[in-house]
Amino acid sequence: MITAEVILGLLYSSITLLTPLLLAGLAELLVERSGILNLSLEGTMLMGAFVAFMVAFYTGDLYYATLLASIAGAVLCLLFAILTITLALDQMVTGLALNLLTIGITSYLYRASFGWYVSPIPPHIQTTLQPIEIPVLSQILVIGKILFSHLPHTYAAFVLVFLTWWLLFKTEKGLKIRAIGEDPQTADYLGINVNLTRYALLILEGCIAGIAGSLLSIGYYNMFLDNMTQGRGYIAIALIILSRWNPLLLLGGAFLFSFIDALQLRIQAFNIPFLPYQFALMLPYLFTIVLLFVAGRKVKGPASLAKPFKKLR
Amino acid sequence: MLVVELRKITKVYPGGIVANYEVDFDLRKGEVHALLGENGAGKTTLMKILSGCLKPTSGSIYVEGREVKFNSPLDALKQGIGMVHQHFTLIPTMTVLENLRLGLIGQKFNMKHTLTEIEELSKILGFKVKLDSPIYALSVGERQRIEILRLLLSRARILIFDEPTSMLCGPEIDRFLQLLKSLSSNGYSIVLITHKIREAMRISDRITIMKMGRVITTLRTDEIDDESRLVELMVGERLMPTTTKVAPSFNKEPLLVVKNLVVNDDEGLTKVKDISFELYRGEILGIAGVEGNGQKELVEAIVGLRKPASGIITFRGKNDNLDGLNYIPAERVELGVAPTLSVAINSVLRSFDKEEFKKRGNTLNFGRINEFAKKVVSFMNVKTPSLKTPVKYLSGGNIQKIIVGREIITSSEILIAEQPTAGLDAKSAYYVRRALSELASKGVGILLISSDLDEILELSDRIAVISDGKFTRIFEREEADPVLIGSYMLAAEGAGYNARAATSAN
Amino acid sequence: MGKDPLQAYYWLFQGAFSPSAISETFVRATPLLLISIGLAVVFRAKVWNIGAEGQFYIGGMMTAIMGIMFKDLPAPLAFPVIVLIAGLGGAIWALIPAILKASYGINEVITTLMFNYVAIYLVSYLLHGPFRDPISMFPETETINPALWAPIAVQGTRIHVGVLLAFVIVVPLAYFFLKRSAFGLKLDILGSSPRVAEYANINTTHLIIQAMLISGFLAGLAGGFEVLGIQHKMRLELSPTTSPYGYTGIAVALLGYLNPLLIALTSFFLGGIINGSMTMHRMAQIPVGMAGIIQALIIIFILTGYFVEDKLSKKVMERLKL
Amino acid sequence: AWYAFSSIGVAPQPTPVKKIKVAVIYVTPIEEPWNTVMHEAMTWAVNNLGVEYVYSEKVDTADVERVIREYIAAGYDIIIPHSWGYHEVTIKIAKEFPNVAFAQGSGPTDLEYPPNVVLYDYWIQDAAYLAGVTAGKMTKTNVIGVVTAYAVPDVNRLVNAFAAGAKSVNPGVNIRAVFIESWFDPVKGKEAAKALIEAGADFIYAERYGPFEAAREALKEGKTVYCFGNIVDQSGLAPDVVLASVTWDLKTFVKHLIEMKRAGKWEGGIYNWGMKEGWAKLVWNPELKTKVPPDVLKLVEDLEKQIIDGKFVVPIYEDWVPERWK
Ligand SMILES: Nc1ncnc2c1ncn2[C@@H]1O[C@H](COP(=O)(O)OP(=O)(O)OP(=O)(O)O)[C@@H](O)[C@H]1O
Ligand SMILES: Nc1ncnc2c1ncn2[C@@H]1O[C@H](COP(=O)(O)OP(=O)(O)OP(=O)(O)O)[C@@H](O)[C@H]1O
Ligand SMILES: [Mg+2]
Ligand SMILES: [Mg+2]
Repeated sequence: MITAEVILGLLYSSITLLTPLLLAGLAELLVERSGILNLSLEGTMLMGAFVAFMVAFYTGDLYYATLLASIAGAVLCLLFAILTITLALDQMVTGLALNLLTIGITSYLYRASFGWYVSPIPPHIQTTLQPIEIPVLSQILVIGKILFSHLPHTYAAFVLVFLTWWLLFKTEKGLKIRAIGEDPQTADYLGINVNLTRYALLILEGCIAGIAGSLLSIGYYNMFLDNMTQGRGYIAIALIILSRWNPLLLLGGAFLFSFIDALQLRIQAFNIPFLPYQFALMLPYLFTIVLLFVAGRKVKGPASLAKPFKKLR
Repeated sequence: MLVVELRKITKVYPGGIVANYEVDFDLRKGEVHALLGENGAGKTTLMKILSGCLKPTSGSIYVEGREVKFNSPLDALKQGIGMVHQHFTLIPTMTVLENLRLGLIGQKFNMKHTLTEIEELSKILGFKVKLDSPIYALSVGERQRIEILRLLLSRARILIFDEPTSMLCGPEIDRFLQLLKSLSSNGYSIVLITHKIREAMRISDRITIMKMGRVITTLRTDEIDDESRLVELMVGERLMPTTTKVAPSFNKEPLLVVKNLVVNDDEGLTKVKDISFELYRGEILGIAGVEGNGQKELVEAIVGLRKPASGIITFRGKNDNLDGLNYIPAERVELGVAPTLSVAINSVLRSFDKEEFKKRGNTLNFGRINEFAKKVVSFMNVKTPSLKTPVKYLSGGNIQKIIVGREIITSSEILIAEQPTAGLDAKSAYYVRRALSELASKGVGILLISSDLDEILELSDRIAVISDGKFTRIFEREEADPVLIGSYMLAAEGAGYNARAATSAN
Repeated sequence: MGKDPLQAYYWLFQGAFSPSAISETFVRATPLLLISIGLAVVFRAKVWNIGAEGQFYIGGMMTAIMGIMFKDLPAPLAFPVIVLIAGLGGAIWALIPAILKASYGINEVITTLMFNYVAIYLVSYLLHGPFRDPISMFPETETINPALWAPIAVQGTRIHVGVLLAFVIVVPLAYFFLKRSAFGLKLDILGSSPRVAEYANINTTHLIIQAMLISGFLAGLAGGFEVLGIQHKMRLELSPTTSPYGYTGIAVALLGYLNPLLIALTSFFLGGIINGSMTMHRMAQIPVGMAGIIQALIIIFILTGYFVEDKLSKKVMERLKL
Repeated sequence: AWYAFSSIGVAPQPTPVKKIKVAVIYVTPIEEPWNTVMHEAMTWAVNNLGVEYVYSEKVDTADVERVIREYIAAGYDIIIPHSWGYHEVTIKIAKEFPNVAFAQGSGPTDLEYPPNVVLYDYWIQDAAYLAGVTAGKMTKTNVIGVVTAYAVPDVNRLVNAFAAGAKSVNPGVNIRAVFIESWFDPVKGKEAAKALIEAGADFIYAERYGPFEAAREALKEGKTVYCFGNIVDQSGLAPDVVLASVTWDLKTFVKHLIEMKRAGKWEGGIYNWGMKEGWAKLVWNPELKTKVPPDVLKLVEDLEKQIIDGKFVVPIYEDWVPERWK
């Protein structure tokens, strides 16, 4: 019953589920390293999903859709930046409020555009983003299919893991980002432009998270549904804490989480004798806590995380 | 030649505090210019303006005759002005090298070039840097040297030091002052903020005295023949030359007994290596030593903030009764006060849970708390707008006064006083010393940990010298001699650091 | 969509604060209020309990279970016991993250967030399994015996004793507790810095656990009253889907500056806005998304209001002192 | 009725007949198929029966009382609380306002409803049973699956009917159901379907969105997996994999309600309409119908006839007990 094909499917599925979490998580990780906690990540992904779908629906151009999703995400994060950096409003409340705002806006605009829609079938697009099979590599037995036959986003996410790590720990930019996250006042004294850096990182986050969201509506599926991110943004944030703000560990954490998620679907699908299915659904969440208990004690984040910084001048 | 001129600088903080009012100040090339004044006089503020950290409300800054406007510290650094803040601007979780590099932001960076430069500079400065060790593993003295190194690396020619010596001990101070001398003779111009008049006299070319946001006067050091005149200028009165220590009246009744104490730090390094001593009723036991030799861990173990690895601590024969133990910590903003809470609450920070501050139903008696806070404020002459002001808005010295006042006024049998006068102006420091010796005369046993050897010599009945986690010797008051103590302090200097470096390299 | 905006605002106000709507605004505000006051307790200590949603669900579930078990007990006896157990349910759900945080230093943001999911799946299991309504087979408990329902406090409305309890007893009590008691002060000191708290002879481990228990208790209580006063049974959608009480409560607590009086005001106002925005959707036939937009904008406006007020007062002070 | 005239353009003056005002209350957004069907029927009624129609979405059960009262105050004639869980409030308010007509969408059948309440439900298990028969007959792997949200009675009724249909023609077939506990997570639904496909399923009843895309991907890899759509004809979404849809059509029902109200003869009671009344159908995807072997098609058509004639009654189970289908 449990054949190689099944395990292959499990792993492939894990990587699929992992991609949006990883992309969004990496972007948020950078932002958090600079001391900003952006809960509106969830809303940014949702906005990305929405805009990508609308553009794809009306133009049929998936790349254009991805681009605009990215821009829309950036605009939303820019708004977050204005509110929390320039106006120094509370980051948590602003994040939660923006999430409410995006759920509202996406659902409103969806209805405003399709409200007259007569067919009972919800609006959907004809083609979704297609996996790229990396020639030669994807032919490698077993591993080939798991690793080398994904959407470009997946490869990008993996590359981004190392890029982020390199940026943070091997470049002057990264040094600055970390310094800001530890102590913005000191960073300011040292001549680092705290606010500009944070603005830039948030906009970058918006771009990436918008694309991560677009995966849901034009990559993995072909329609947009109300609040379709379903808390993935929050999960990404939890995974960042779990991975101690380290991109390499984030890759591991996101993989494990997705793996358990894919596994629980299979526990149900294979009729594997288990507790009631609700307990299977709990697995990824319980597992995260256990992992934290085993490996994440006394984890300290960037010292200035979520604290407003007002430059004294 | 004037390298820097400040003209009619006024600074009003948001909230309305006028920290500087029409201040004039200038700095000559190659001079050491000491800046003196009471706590809250506006020294730090003025220098933050000069270094670009703060913008003046009005007034102008001239560098080598040209008017400049600083929008950021980087702008000031481009003009060669850099500052070592009293609260270091090093990032504790990052390595020395990373911190050094942060100082070079905005400049062309070449790793190889920088490394050679670091090597050259550390030779000039006379110390070795361990580039890979994280800042938190360094002692205060080492951190300060890293700050200086970073400033020099970034090509600052005008160096501002805000109370650099308040946490350093005698030999370290000597070394630091020598360093200043050699820097100034190499063409660096230096501003030194300090509360230690003797230090200013020893090293500076000129002295400026500030009071209540204004400059009182600027004097040439070599024209001053009476130090007490400086004090008078600063605080408006003459202080008694020395404190009057009441003759020791203790009868060898041990209040605190420490036996074979071993304590580890956060990284698991053994910092206190088998220390035993007794503190008697009515005595002041001074502990002298270079910062970072285990004083911190020793004190933390005694006051219960850190679990000892082994050994026994007893208070009046009991093991865990901490009632009646008062403690003035060295880290004041980090440990001594809750910065966001009011002066009143901070005055009872360690005693609000006691009966005297409670009403029926376990509620706080704010009447009593305010009364007590008033006592602390007037006893220490704390400058605060009101009892409700959050302490974070007070100057560093005034925060210190609240802590010291609180711990002295609250009745106790034992007082652990770490750096009780660091950062206090001359007058306040004088009052604190007097209060300490009065307390001892009343029978309180005081453990005095200070980097200021003069203070220790002045107050202590016995002096223990700590080096590399051990008491190298306990002197009786009569046999104590600064030079001898200094040599015992340095007996194992470096050993501690080396051990630390060894493990952090692992 | 081309609707008269004035009309829309009219309905927004009508649905929120008109005399006929005001009782419903109180009803909506009550769970928000109980939850956010509990959150204020922990947030003051800078312990970030994101888990009120789960604690709310567990409180509701416990209530329904007890309501079924005690259905034949005399109400004056059973009602207070059930209410207490609702609170305890929430408290127990907060206990594990609390211990993990206090004793092992494990980040409470993740644990409490994860526990929300676990709670909701657990409730789902209980409602599909052992506590499913045996008659309807729908995943909800059977209706609780009306004798045990929270008595209506204002006839002709849905204002039940829980609403009164929250506004009239919990708010002043919490105010007193946070601002006047030694416990409240300890929370503030811990919030200022954990190390300072240790220095101030505070047992931080106990304090964190106690604060989390109180926070969980109030969230559980909110769940209990939602079941006993409004829903009369436990179901999967105990919390509104667009603005779940547990998460909205975070915003309310912070908007209320962690001060119970301000929180009461904020809960009431936000409760009105939630209701009014839905009325607006209904009466002006504006897509429901607009309700979320309005709620979000109001929250942002309140926040920005603080900012402006802050700036203004500083400007004024500067003027006066110069 | 005047609209009949107006459509041919000879209406003299619109008779000042008061338009019937209908308010529908939905628990989730109208995109959810359960709601879409009602919304579609009402939109049709607006255009063809001349009624006035308003609706509220995302109305939590705790709020429905306020919403109904607001509608009554605004003078609505027919109020349709279109969700399970609303029924208690409906009963309570209907008693208070005997002149307002209510149509309650699903609720326990053993309760006593006031005479002004019509109770209707999602009785389309007949069609689901036929889908099950088709799958049971055609499966090559002997594994068939369901992707669904929550185990609630009206959903269970369908899943169980699907399973019963399959078992009736193929006792050895394995039934696998995956619950995703979310009404709106197509990505998870798709992953669930992929898991089912890996477990060998070659027929999937897509109670939720998600499986179609999984089946399409399988198709690309040369694996044929057929899906059944739910509630509305979903073959347009994925013509290459949706074999048929288990549909629900409320137009006749809505028309009946309006006519009752117009005639002033509102009759409450339980309306358990089904295939016979034309509101449940198994709608084939014309593009794939040819793939169904004639004997299977014949079997399904015969069964359909028997159901309509009342000769065969599809069993109803409202709980989810996996062991039942072992
Ligand atoms: N950020 C600030 N906001 C408001 N007031 C401030 C701020 N910083 C300093 N002050 C106030 O300005 C005055 C001058 O402070 P400053 O720190 O310059 O004094 P100082 O001379 O350095 O004192 P000390 O010797 O204690 O360090 C004090 O009254 C202080 O309370
Ligand atoms: N963001 C702030 N808001 C208000 N007050 C502040 C702020 N930052 C610092 N202060 C206060 O302003 C004063 C000056 O700041 P700074 O940190 O330079 O003190 P300092 O003079 O170097 O300290 P010290 O003794 O310990 O002399 C400090 O005493 C501090 O309490
Ligand atoms: Mg100062
Ligand atoms: Mg100072």
